[in-house]
Amino acid sequence: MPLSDLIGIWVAAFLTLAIYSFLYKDNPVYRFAESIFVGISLGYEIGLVFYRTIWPNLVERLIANPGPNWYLAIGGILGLMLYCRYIPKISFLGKWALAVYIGYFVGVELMQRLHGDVLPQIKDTMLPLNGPFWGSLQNLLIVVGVLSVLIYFYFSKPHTGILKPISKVGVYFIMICFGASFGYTVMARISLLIGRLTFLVDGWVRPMIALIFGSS
Amino acid sequence: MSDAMKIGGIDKRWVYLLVAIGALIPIIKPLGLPVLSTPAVEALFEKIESLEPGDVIMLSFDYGPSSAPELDPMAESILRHCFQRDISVVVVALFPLGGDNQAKIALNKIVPEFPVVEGEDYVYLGYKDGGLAVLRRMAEDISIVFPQDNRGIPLEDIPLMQRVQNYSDTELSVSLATGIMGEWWAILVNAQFGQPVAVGATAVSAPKYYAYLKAGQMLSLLGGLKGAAEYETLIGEHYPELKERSQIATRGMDVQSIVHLIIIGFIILGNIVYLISRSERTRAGGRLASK
Amino acid sequence: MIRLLLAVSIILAGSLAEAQTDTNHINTDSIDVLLADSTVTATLVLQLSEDSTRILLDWTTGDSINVILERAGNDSVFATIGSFDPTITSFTDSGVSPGDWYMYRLLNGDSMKDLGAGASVEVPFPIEESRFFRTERTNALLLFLFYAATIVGYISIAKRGAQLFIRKIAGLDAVDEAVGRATEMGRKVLYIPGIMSVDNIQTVASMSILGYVAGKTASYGTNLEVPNKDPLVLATAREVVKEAYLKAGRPDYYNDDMVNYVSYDQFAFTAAIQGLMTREKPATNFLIGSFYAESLIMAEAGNASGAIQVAGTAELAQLPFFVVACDYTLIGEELYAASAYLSREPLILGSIKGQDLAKAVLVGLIILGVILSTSGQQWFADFFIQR
Amino acid sequence: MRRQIAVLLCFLTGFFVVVAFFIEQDPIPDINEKLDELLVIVFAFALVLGVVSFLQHHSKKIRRRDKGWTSSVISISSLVIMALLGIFESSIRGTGVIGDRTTFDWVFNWVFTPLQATMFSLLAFMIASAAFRAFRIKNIEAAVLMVAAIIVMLGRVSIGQVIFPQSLAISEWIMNNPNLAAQRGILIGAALGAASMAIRVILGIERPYM
Repeated sequence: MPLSDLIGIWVAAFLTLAIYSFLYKDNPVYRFAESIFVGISLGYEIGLVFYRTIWPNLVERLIANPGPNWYLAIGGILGLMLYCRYIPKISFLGKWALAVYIGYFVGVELMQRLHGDVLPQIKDTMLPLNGPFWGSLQNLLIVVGVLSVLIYFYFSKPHTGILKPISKVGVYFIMICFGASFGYTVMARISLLIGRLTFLVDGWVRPMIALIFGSS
Repeated sequence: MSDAMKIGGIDKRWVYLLVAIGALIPIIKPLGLPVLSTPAVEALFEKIESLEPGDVIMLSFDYGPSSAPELDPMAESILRHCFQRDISVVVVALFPLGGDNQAKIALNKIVPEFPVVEGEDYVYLGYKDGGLAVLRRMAEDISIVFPQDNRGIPLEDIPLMQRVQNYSDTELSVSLATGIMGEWWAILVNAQFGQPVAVGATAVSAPKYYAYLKAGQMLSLLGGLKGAAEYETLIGEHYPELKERSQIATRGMDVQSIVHLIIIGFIILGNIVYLISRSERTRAGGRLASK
Repeated sequence: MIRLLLAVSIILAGSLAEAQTDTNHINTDSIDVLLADSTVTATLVLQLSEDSTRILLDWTTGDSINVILERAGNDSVFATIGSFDPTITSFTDSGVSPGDWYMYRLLNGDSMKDLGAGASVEVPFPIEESRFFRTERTNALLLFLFYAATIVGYISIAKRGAQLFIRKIAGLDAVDEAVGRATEMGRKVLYIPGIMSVDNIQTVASMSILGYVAGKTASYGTNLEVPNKDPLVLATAREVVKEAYLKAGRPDYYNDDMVNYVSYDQFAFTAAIQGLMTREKPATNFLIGSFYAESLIMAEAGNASGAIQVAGTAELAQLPFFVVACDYTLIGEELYAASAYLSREPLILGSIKGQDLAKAVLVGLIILGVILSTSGQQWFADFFIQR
Repeated sequence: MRRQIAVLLCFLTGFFVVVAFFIEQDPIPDINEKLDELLVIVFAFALVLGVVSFLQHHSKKIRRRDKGWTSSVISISSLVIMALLGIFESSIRGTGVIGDRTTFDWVFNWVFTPLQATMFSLLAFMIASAAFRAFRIKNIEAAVLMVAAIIVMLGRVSIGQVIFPQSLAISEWIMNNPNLAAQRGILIGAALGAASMAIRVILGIERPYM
């Protein structure tokens, strides 16, 4: 193993333990790891954005072929407008750039939600109830669940009268859903822990012991 | 530390400590907690048990490094099982982002454990891009897709491949798959060419494969780490000499079982404490629950 | 040299076709098989994409090692459009122009030298002009028009000064209380607007709530801190907070550092927030917007530091964790209704009313759909298929 | 006037996207694609705002010798070092496959990745303490939440099926029926809420950009 990797393993092990030390209490070692993490991740992003977006998507394309790519300059100009907030006289230009950006993606979301979420989910809920008994019962359960949850979120009327029992049913469905999702996720989270602990045990401690006491 | 660290009079760092210990012990030394095998996994084991020495199966690596923790143990167990029983294996890789690498990792690990000869007891044909088209092609002639093996030897010069021209010369196909690729084996290789297909899938995608299993388009389904652990257990039961080596998924499953039990134990403990001192104000449970 | 060029071109054409096959694969449901021709050595199947602007070709060629595809346009002269590896059996031709007639021919053989004409097919009518309206999206258009109309309708009713009722939402009633608590304790209010950018509508909703919270902290003179993971949210949140302080008549209390930037990495951001919550012990934490795995780490740190926590997200997978670890949680739709509830602005309230009416209609449609499906009338449910 | 222009810009872009969703006639799809491309660039420019804010935030702490100012020194130094490595060691340029043995890769492999993975793995502990604290039988709703969670947890691990053999079947039934129904209800409601929010923003009734 190259020396750089050996040092790397020790550094990684130290940082792993530094983060875990927070579980006992906040301490200078955790703070050290946190500060490095924050700085390095942002530094990494700077290189990434420059080499993966600004350079290939803007500079390179404008230099190589400015004719058909002129519109990319608008992106650059909108981007520069964001910086106008540092100059009080023209700071409003930053808001214009944000308005364009938000306007575009709000429009995208509008259609995505209606077309991509509402339509298929409604379609999938229109289930037949005349099949085999057990299957139909499950379909009925799904229909009742969807409708009661939808009605639970109804804002225009207080939850009284007929709405009260219906939204109560909706609450039960939501509680089952949250409990089940919670329980279902536990395994994936423990897998992450296994990954780290395996690194500490098999990647760090065991080779270290083997090194000190001779391999066996 | 402040009282906020305490939950119902118990410092929550005890919870952290128990979780850490519960996870560490099986990693250092596997406990071998009971793993109940399910019919879906037994089906593959029984199928391989039923083969005669010299029979051939095909094993396809259709996953990359991100699924490796769950699917590597399956690959290793299946290879061990086959080599132990003198069943020949034709290995291919169809996943573009790392299938080739996973196949090499598994073979490099398992082959030295057995007195097997490349080209006679197993062959690695390498990676081929093309997905469905490749699967369709191999039904006619594997050598069209893979004219030579990973070493560059033409298939006609490989003793094992002289016995195998297409699916019909193999007894079974196993796909260890990430995402959609296992479905291809079911809907194409099984449904159209009648080849028995078994799929090893990650836990996340396993539920959607149940439909194929139920419909009989798959002989067997190994789901996630648990499926891998079941297979390891079956091997350990039938071949005690392999038990020591096949424990990776079992070890992970030990951790899962223990930590799940610790969490459930704490929930029960928390409720006992809560019932004893109801006056205590707990803010948790959220709005819906506290209404 | 020629062999090398040939090999390269085959690989190129192959990878091109590969990329094309991928996109078709998604759309196969919406494509009708039109024509097929089969000879002893090959079968060529021609399909037309649903909008009739692309031609999809699929073939089988027995044992042929080499496959070449040719196309002839109005002039009936064939020209090669690709040569393919035997593993590739389909190709999408997007290079057809509207109004023209086309014919395709497949050549196959065991070597490049002895290629013979395999199957050939002709498109029986000229390629269509690309259309003006995407007819397959009619259902989405109807839904959009219906929805926009009810919302705009109710907004104009609200404009005329109608009194609009909105039921109690506990999580939103808690906002004032939560800010008040921080004021009493003399500690700061922490507002985390999620980890996604303003291209996510949950973040946009979070900005609205932030405007309200900032208005409160401005008038109470409470400290507010808004750490960010996304730089565009940083820019937006600054405008929102500054505006709120201006409106509250306290521009002197505002400074840019209240809304600051931490890191673009999800977990570096989480590490910093966890540290901040533990060290500075804000009295109140708002976790509102789009959250992923970090949701529980942050909420647990906030809980341990004794803060009162109001969370809100529409991320289904994270909702259980917020519900479990926070005092109040805005679930999905409540997040978007928050701005109406908090500001009591009649126009926004009007849109919520419109939304509710539309929802009631959809509930009715679902029930109708269930009844019709049960009586064997599948067409109604099929109308809602997303295309 | 300046404000009206912002509202108008938001309306025009938002309305355009909705139109582009339905219309296939040139040049609308083309403009839509170009907008999408150029807004990625706007996003990239915004990172500078973030970096400036980061530097201001931490240098202020250092100047005032705030509590924990040394952390700010570490943060700024690691930012500068990593940014310089990233810009001058061109390994992240182009392919994005980090394979060469540069200092940048070393930091990425042995510092950045372990920190990320370890922070992520804290969730195993958090999920345990949250469950311990929150799952109390305070009322029927809370009991339902708890029972669903425990059954699904048992169904996921092999020991669970030893303890309670039906747990796998029941947990799968829960996931595919009541859980699915509630998720669908929440999803439809949230989608309608989001669409309503979007309409308000496009119409300028809510202006999150100012």
